[in-house]
Amino acid sequence: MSTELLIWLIPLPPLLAFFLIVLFTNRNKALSHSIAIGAAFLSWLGAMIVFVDALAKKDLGLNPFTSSIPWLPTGDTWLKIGVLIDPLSATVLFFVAWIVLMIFIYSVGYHNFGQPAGDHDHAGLPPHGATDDGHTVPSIEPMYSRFFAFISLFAFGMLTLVVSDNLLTLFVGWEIMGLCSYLLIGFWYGKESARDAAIKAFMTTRIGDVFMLLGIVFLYSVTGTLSFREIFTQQILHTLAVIPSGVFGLSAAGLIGLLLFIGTIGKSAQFPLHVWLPDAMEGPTPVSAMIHAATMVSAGVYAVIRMFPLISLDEKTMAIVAFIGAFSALFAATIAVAQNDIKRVLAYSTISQLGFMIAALGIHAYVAAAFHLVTHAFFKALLFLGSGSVIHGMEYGVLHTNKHVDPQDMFNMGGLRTKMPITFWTFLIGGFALSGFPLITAGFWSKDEILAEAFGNGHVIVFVTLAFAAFLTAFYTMRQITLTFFGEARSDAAERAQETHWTMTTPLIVLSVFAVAFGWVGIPEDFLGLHLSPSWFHEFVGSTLAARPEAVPFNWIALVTSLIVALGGLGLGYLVYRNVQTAEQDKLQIGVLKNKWYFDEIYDFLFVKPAYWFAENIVYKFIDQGVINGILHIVGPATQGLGSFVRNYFDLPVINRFFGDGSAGVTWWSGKNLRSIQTGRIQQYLILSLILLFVVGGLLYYFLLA
Amino acid sequence: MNFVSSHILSQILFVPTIAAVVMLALPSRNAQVYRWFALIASLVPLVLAVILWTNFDSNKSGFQFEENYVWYEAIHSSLHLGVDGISLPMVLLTTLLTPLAILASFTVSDRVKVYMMLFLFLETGMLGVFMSLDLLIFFVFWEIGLVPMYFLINQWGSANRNYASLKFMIYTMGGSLGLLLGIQMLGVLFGTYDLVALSSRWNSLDPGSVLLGMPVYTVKAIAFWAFVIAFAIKVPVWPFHTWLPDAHTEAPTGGSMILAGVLLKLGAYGFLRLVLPFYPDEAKAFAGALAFLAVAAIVFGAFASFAQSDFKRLVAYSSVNHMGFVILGIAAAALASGTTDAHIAMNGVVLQMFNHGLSAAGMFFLVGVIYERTHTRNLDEFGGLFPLVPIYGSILIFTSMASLGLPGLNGFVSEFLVVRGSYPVLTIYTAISMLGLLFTGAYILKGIKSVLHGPLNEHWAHGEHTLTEMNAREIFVMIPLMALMLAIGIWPAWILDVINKAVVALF
Amino acid sequence: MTAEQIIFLIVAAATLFSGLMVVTSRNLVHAALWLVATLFGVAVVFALLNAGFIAVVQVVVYIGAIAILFIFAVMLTRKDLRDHAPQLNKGWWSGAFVAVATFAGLVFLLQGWSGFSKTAADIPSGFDAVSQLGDALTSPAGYVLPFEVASVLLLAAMVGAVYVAFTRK
Amino acid sequence: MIPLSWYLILAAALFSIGLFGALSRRNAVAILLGIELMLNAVNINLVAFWRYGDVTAMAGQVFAIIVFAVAAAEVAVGLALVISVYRRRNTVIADELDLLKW
Repeated sequence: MSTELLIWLIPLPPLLAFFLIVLFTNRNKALSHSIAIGAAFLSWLGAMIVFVDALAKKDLGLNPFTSSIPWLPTGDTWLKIGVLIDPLSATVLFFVAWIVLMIFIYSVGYHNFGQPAGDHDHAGLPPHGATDDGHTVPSIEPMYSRFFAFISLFAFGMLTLVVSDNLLTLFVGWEIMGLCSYLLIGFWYGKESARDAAIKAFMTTRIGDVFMLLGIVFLYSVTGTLSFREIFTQQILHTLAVIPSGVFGLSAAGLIGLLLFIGTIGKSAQFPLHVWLPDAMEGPTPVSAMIHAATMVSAGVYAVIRMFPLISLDEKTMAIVAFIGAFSALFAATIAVAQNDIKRVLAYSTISQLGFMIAALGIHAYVAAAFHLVTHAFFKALLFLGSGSVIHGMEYGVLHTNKHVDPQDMFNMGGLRTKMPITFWTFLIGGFALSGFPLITAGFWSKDEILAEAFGNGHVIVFVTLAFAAFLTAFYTMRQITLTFFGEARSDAAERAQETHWTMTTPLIVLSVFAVAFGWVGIPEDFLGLHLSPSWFHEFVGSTLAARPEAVPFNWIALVTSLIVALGGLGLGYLVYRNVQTAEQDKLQIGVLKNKWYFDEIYDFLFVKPAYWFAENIVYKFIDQGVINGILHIVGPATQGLGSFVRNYFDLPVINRFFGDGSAGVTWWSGKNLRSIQTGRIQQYLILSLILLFVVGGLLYYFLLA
Repeated sequence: MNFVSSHILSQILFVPTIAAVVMLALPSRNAQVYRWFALIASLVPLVLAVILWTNFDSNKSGFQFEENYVWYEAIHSSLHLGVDGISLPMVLLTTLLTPLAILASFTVSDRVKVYMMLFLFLETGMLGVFMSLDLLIFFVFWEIGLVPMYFLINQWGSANRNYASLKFMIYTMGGSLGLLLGIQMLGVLFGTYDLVALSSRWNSLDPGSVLLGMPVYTVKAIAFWAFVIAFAIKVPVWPFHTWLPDAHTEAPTGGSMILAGVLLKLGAYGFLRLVLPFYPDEAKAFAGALAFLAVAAIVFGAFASFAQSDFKRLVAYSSVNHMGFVILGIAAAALASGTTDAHIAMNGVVLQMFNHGLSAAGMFFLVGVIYERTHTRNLDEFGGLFPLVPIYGSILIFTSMASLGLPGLNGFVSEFLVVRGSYPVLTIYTAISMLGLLFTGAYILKGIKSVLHGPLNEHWAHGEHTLTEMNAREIFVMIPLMALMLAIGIWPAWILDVINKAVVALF
Repeated sequence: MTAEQIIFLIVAAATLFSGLMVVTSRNLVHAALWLVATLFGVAVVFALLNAGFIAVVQVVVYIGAIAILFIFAVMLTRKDLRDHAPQLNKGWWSGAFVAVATFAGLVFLLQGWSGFSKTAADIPSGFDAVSQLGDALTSPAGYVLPFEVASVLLLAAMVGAVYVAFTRK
Repeated sequence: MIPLSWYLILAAALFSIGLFGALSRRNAVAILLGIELMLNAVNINLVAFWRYGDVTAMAGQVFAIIVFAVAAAEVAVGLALVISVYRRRNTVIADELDLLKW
């Protein structure tokens, strides 16, 4: 099998699994998850083979694996779709395949496979536990099969997006993921909060999507193609760069880039479309991991990286990109320090880390952004799965103690270090990676590279902003770890928490290996002034671009800053939260941070409520019912009025009364009077007719003969 | 077989009528007999249409399977039938949706015989519009379609049916007055009603000459608007759309399916078949106005849909929204005629017509399914029904997503093509229409949320009101629709290729 | 005044008198009998007109058949023939007026006619009125068709009379 | 010789008498009697015109014969009707047989 054909096949097993589960096996839970995991494994296998092939191929950047077929007839030409594996997509495919497989396996344990069905569980609500031997134990998710169907479709969307060689199929995968995130966030649709969060997620990302669609359409109109390789030729890029778009003084490339970037803002939850992501935590934890780490939000950044040659043509757009990224990085980090929900902290941390990548792209740090994308995917998946494991352990405790406490609130945790050792150690690795713990963790290398690029290329404001964001990152990460795992248990549930099933811990271990080791492939060549071998990652991914980016020279200030913010943040976090017992003791529970700078409320006031009002009152009640139907309803009575005028003043008096009733009246009157001579007596008739005969005869005689 | 293949169009056209007449003579008192008879009778045209599709040679330009019978010799009108790449998908759509609507109407128990006969007559009327190549015949079928629909709404509709049916009838009839006048004018001027003959002679008129005492361009402009208003009401284009929510909401389920699925396409088809070929210059001149109305339909349709609390009305307004894209594409094609942009927009238009036929029919049917069980359409009275009716829920989500334009399903392809075609020529309008696309999502999600998600309304979970799952018949109605949605979404070329070749030749 | 004229006047007076009795007598049987007398007078008039065959037919058919038929009919409806009831209806005066007017009108019309007072030519010798009548009635050049029609009429009348008067059991 | 006018006046008088009977008698049978008188008056005329015209033209006599036939038919049907009416309505008074009105 050729590599190209294999690439075509990579996304298909999950799609097949989706249909199989939905149509046939959704009653059989074991079969369903076997199919889903089997499909994920096939995709993983295919992805690994392709990845190895990609590594083996020389000059992959110049001669990527590619294959396309005509899909849509457009006048005299066809719009082609196809697959493309170049160094960038090979790398992304690598981590996506790994994380997807891990998440699939993890989901088996997370949804309590093998446990009895719950006593009072309903489809659409999280399982409440089942009674077993007098104890309450976790119960299996009622919609277990459906969950695997959805995440299979999700995986299909992501894999499609990654292997696409054009913006159209990328957009297809993008939107399919949007649907799946909607379905998965609203997985426990019985909860009001879940269903609202699902709609919020879908609608917010859709705002970005419609802009992105416009961008795609614009690009397609100008260039006549959507294929990356055809767009990224010198000639077309040059054309795009010189055509003015007529908006904000941007070039066509700038406007297209901006429109596409707005799509990314929605998908990657960047400011100002970030509001959906924290609410998306209503979904089951593997979903959070899927959304935040492996797939959707990464897809947003991936799209920008993919379109980098286009976007980077216009400096204005790049400035916007850099600003949005840097601002989101800092802004989300400030919110994250005040959150108590273990998953929400991670959610804001994700926004912040994606902001790092976006900012890196905005300052032309292509490779650094891609590197951080990969490492972040691994350690954030690890953290989410870890937090899921913590929550699961807490839920176990809650069920056993029968005292209901919020299993996601970090102030109910504490001391889980000993209760859940595997989770603890892997979470610690993930957390350190997120904080950029020097040298050993992957996060350090990638984040350091972004900071170095920012500093080295003279983007001081971006550098300072990101450095401060990195400091906050380390701080809230340590706060989270401290509150969760160190100290004493703050609730009975935490006291009784238990390490989770092997299906959940195994993915944690696998991912923690990557969270550490993947950083090593991107160690800069002249780190610390040593002359190491060239950074493999830089060489490999950088070759995607026509002009391979130069690595920034090593810089001590950047390194030191990076070290200070990471270690300082971690240390400070531990020191501050080491003895904190309750939420009241937390000095950072400031209203404005806790309430996310009131963005939900502002948006609600500015957009959501007016939209409802506009739809309901202006469009429907005023325009449709009032004006248009009003006019129609005037036409009706007006016609009726005309009709009744004619009827009352012409028809009735003239036609009816005079002509109609008049002639009828005359006839009736004469009939009434004449009828008296109709006696029925034959002799009278005879007499009458004879008299008439005489009269007529007499007249005839008189006039004719005489 | 020779007769079948040489007269295939007239067979497709008249088999339903013949069946209806035969039905009149059926002596049975058993409603089931009529249901099955009507279903089987309506499957015959479907089979023939599939044969038609397979025998259609998309590489030939012009009309195929032409048949010509003198109808009214004194005024040179003949029953001239033929299909090309634009009408063929419409014929397929009509013949597909009619059996499904009949199957969906199996629960109708009131005067089944008449009901089914009306459906069969309706099918002939609709097919006649798509097939006829003679303006007078076109108009005759155009009006024939109205009558059965009027009775379906008026006799089998829900509470407000009198108002709705009257509005539907008067509005459409009012619009077609201008159409009739325009057709008569053409017929009188050229002594023929034949479409093929007319279009060449009409367009070769010297623009400086004088017709009926007026300059040609004035005559053309008047006739253009007469045609446009008739079709615009049918489509319906904002602000002529307010009959639609009433009619759709009050019609019985099968009627709504046909109304949204096919009848609206008659208007759009009129634009494609008559307005653009006959008035290219006028269409170009007034494309801006048309685009404005289209965008208004898209945006206001979406908003109005979002504002509904009646499920069926919500879906009805979504038709306004979706048909707005059809008009936008037509405006773009008019403005850019002859270019690739126009071809792409036109591809999108025809495909969007087909797609909307599938998804709107599906949505109306699904609304009907739940209405039959709960006897309410008020969104506030549902809630959390997903666990009670998982199959229904999945199908509803699937169909909603197709309607919303999710990539991978049919709606996306056509909307993408329309937007792509319009963007270069109507940039601002297209950009504004994105707002409508956004709110498409909003109202679709509102519908799903109110029906399927959220806290379960216990009323439907227990006792006599217990909601029952879709039965096999109902699922069977949806299967062909969903299969086509998926097929077009994944591999649109099979249908678009046919459309594309016709469009390139025509516009 | 010739004897013929005297005979005519006597016969005419008798005929008219008995005709008056027909329409005025209270008893219908009497009226029927007066009718016989009138018919007989008419037969004599026929004879005076040299129409012997017609006179005989008049006696045989009218007196022998029709008058007797009347007497039967009167007897069958005997119940209402009580003598005390008025035999003329309330509007009899108008009937009388019409009758008189008719007579006056006829006389008025006739006396203005040129042939009113003409006299008869002699019957040519050897003229056989009966054989001439027979020829006329049976020859295709003559009156065979009216004759046959008359016979059909009689048949129809007979069937009709039987049908109408037939009593269903 | 008797002038034609005598016969004609006799016929006219007899006709008028018959007419009076037909118009004024209450009894249906009596009406029929009046009609017979009128028919006889006609016959007198027919025969008189034959005699005073061309005697070789037999039309007068032929028509007299036919009038006999018609009279016979009329009497037969008329009396049958009278009897039939009498059976059903138990009357032969013409004034009471007034069905022939609106």
